[in-house]
Amino acid sequence: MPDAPRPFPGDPPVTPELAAAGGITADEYERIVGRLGRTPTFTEIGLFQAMWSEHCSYKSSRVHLKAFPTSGPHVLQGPGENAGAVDVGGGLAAVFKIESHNHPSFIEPYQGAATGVGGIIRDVFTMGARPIALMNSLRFGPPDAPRMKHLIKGVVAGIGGYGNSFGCPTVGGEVGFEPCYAGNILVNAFCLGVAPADRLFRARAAGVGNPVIYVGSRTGRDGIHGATMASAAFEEGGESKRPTVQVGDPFAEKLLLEACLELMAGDAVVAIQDMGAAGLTSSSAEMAGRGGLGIEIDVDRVPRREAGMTPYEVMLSESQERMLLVARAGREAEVAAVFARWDLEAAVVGRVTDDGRLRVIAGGAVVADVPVAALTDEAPVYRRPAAEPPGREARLALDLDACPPPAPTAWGEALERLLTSPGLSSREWVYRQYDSVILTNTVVGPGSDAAVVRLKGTDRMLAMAVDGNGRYGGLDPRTGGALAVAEATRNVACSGARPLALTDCLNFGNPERPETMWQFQEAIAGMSEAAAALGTPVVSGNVSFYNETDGVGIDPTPIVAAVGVIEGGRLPVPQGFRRAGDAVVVLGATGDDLGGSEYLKVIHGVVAGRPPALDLAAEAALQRLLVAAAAEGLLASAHDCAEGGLLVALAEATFGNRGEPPVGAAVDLSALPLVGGRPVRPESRLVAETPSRVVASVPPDRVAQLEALAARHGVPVARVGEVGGDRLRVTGPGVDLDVAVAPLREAWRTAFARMMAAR
Amino acid sequence: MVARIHITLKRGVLDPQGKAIQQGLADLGFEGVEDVRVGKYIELKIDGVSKDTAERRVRAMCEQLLANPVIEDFRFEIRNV
Amino acid sequence: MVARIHITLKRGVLDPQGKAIQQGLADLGFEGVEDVRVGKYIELKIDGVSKDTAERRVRAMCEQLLANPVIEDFRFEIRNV
Amino acid sequence: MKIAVVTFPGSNCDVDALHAVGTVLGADAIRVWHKETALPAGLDGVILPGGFAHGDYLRTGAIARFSPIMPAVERFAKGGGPVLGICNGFQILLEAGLLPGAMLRNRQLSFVCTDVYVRVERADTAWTRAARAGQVLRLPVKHGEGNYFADAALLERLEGEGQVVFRYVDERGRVTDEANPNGSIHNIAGVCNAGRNVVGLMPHPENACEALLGSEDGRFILESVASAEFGAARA
Ligand SMILES: Nc1ncnc2c1ncn2[C@@H]1O[C@H](COP(=O)(O)OP(=O)(O)O)[C@@H](O)[C@H]1O
Ligand SMILES: [Mg+2]
Repeated sequence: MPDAPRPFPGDPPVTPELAAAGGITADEYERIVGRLGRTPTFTEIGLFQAMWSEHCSYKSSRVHLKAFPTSGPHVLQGPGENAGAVDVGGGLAAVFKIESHNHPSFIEPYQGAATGVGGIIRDVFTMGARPIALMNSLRFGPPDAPRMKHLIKGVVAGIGGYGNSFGCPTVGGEVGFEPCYAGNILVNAFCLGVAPADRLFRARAAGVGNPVIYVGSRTGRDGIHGATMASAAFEEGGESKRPTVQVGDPFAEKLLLEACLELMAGDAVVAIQDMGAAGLTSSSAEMAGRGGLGIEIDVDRVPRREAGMTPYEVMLSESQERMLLVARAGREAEVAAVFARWDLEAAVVGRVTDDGRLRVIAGGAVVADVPVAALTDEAPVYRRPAAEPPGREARLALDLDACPPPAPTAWGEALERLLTSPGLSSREWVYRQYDSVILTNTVVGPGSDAAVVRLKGTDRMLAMAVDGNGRYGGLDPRTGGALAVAEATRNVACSGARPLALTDCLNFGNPERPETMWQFQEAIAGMSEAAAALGTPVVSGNVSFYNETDGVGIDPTPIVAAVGVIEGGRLPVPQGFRRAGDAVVVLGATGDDLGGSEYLKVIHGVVAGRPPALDLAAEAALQRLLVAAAAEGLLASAHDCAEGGLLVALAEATFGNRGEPPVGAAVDLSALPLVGGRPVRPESRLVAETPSRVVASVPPDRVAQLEALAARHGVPVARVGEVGGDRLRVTGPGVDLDVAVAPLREAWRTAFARMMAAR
Repeated sequence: MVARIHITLKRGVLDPQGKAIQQGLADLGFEGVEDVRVGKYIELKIDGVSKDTAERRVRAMCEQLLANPVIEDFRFEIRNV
Repeated sequence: MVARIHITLKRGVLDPQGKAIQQGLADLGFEGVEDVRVGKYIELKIDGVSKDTAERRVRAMCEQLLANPVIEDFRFEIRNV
Repeated sequence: MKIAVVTFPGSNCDVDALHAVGTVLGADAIRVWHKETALPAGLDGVILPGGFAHGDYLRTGAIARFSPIMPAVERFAKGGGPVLGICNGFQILLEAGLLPGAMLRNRQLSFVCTDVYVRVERADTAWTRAARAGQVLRLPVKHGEGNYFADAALLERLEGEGQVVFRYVDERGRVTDEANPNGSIHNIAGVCNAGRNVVGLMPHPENACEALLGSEDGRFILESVASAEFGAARA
């Protein structure tokens, strides 16, 4: 038993109350005292507060996350490292992850969102991958509130501000608005990088005596306790939690990236981890933990921005743009030289030890000395009580007869209302603020089902999409989770890419409420089933609990990003129609899936009903068909039917592709394939949100081939019309719509900007 | 009246801009420059009210719009011109 | 010593930020605010030199780096602290 | 043809310029670190690429103009060598006084990334030789400070001397306010020096050299110097 560490001069004595103020429960405190055999020092309790926080320990979610399928022949790295990785062929790995920065963004939208992007970028280049694409998923409350507009502007500017300056294109994302996010916005950021498949770096300390080196920006008092903030709900008077917001410096991150990748091209680095939540504490403890070793850190050697910081503050600071690495002994000078070239600091702050302890030294004395395992593997794991929320059945009930559909000729007006609603309007106002073309890889940027970036030097491209639907999740989290997986992968498949793997961000309310845990388990179950059925394992992810303000939680919002590959030098299939004369084809069957639909919300002001049922076998068949049809060059365009249903998908398909003019179409929906051949309400043909459907256009001489291929895959297919002209005409049961495309497109394109400008 | 408002980053908040300027000045050969901090300076005219009212209004403007209390401090003065 | 430097857009140069703030203030119900102009405020420490030398140096910093004479004016003051 | 691309700390379109000029156009593209004090010998052109040199802190280009490489770039320019500043590179050339005018924040105060149309006003500069005067090019812009400013006297001189090289226009080549993505005075998207060898523009030709990426119009600019056909015309 080593000597007990001495408190750092001036630090307060630790009591159960003090521990509780940092989120450690009475039970947990007892465990800590028991494990250490003594009262922890102030620095030590700080380590536990950070590492046992929900954010770092996943204590409420860990047991449930095990349900995800995480393996597959192409998986190089599943969950557990800084990011997941899959083999995409051509000798390359795609390394990717999504992460939330919800709480900081609500407090300071610009910096909160910016540092969210900075954090996820570091997670990816920590693995030795060069970031090549960013996406984001955003949820806001109703945008008519000035405060909400301020948040929207700040978040979008912050995401752009960081990614643009750092120099990684933001190629896609999604934005949603629901009342449940008014007090808890969601900001989820995704980053994808590429690395040689055989040169992934991991955060596993090795080699007793190896130096532990701190690189990057200096440490200040920023964000002390960000990890615990992300693990607590907001309350009235949450102001006191405010000074924890960090400021990002994308310029420093760019230098850090170049220096790290330059260093990682050699063999001086043994392990590396970014300093994210709980900074130096989590990076050192996790690296030591994964390697089954110990780490000793002398905080006096940590480069500081401010005078008088205590070891507690240094260990818990969440200053941005910093990394911790373990280098081979004797290579310290090489490391320092690389970082000096990029005007960055590198300081040896400690070494790897064989005793399995995290030891912190300050002023020459040991101020913390705890078993690494106590911080990591032995962190509490809770199987919290779960219970179905009361009153859910009432929300599922839906009286469609109270929602009469528009008259046949009024559908044009209904379509315009849908297309200009906050949920469906073009996101151009958002993505105009993001550099989507830097790095000269963006083949399909924002504005399509999936973004596509080429991989230079190979015959491959990567497609990616991020999706989620809080309304579905709120009504039925299991189906909502499955639908998120299905939509993200379907979007990828629409581009002709074979979906490979997923990353996910689970945004939920307070896990100490049984309803939240029920929703959480249900959503994971649904996602897992879908991921397994679609052959897309989950390789990384993030959980954000405590999205709750004044006792009101958000609807469960699982956000899923899917990544797929296009091989053989093929071009992606675009979303919009391209050539007059092409046949318009609908793949997949339509059902009476109006529950939770955008149509009910926008046209009738109703948010109710059961979300669409998902037939996983049908979905899998559709996605296989899309990939096969693209490979055979049968598809001129493909666009999935999502919010707003077939009608909105058709309209969007007429809006064209980047650099191409819009082109109209005439379709008749009388012969639409129906689920199980069962008759549907007339409006369902137009606006039901039955999943597993795609609007495609096909050269007329290839339609027969597509039909044959669809038959082989067991996917219903119907030729419903033809591309051409400058109008969209839709006829069929209960509909006689005829609108000019150009003005409709303009209304859709500018609706978001008008919404933001409205006072 | 004219209000002259200074908005500065709170002590302890990272100021990447200040850091870059300090480095730039050093590269230009300006020695011994330290602690460069960058803030905003806003001037505005406000008329038809008493100085007291102007003071109250400008404070409210700073609190509500001009400064971000999470990371910034403000100070201002009001002058007759 | 501390130098307090104000960098403002020249008259005649459009100030979109000022305009946006003016609009923002109007939206918040602050009436009668006019002529909002936004500039930069830089504080820096400079030590080990006489006040005269400091003055000369800070002027040079402004001319060479801190302000762009095509669009900006600067003024500064030096204080002992 | 031999083209140098200068990398400043925070440059992030340097790799794109190297890719376009080297891989796509087949020139000998050389990356030059800003701390160098000399350019490689036998250059046909120098590109100052886009990005956020020094984080764009203080003012875009303000700090980068003092980089050790800049005196060499200036000598090359004074000797008639073709120098192209793209976006942040344009801003650096303005700050360095190698091009006239200054850059303000976009009038909408937000970053803008979109495809724009620019009209080639003059085909008699080093970097527009491969284009026709009046030709309309589709190129992406992506910047937060691209609002070109010149006072009345300078503006008159620029227009009078034919130093406005690119102007934002609509698809059909008409100068309109809607076509102006940032509020630039006279819809100016790019200018040149009196010697017509130094050109700066906000749009990114290096992002528009491959049909796969949506436009090849950037070639009309880069090939002017990077291809043997046009680049050699200088000699
Ligand atoms: N926050 C955002 N950032 C970047 N692009 C976005 C964002 N939100 C939406 N987009 C883009 O706008 C388009 C439409 O988004 P969305 O309606 O969610 O598509 P889908 O229904 O196919 O998932 C997509 O191309 C998407 O990439
Ligand atoms: Mg889609």
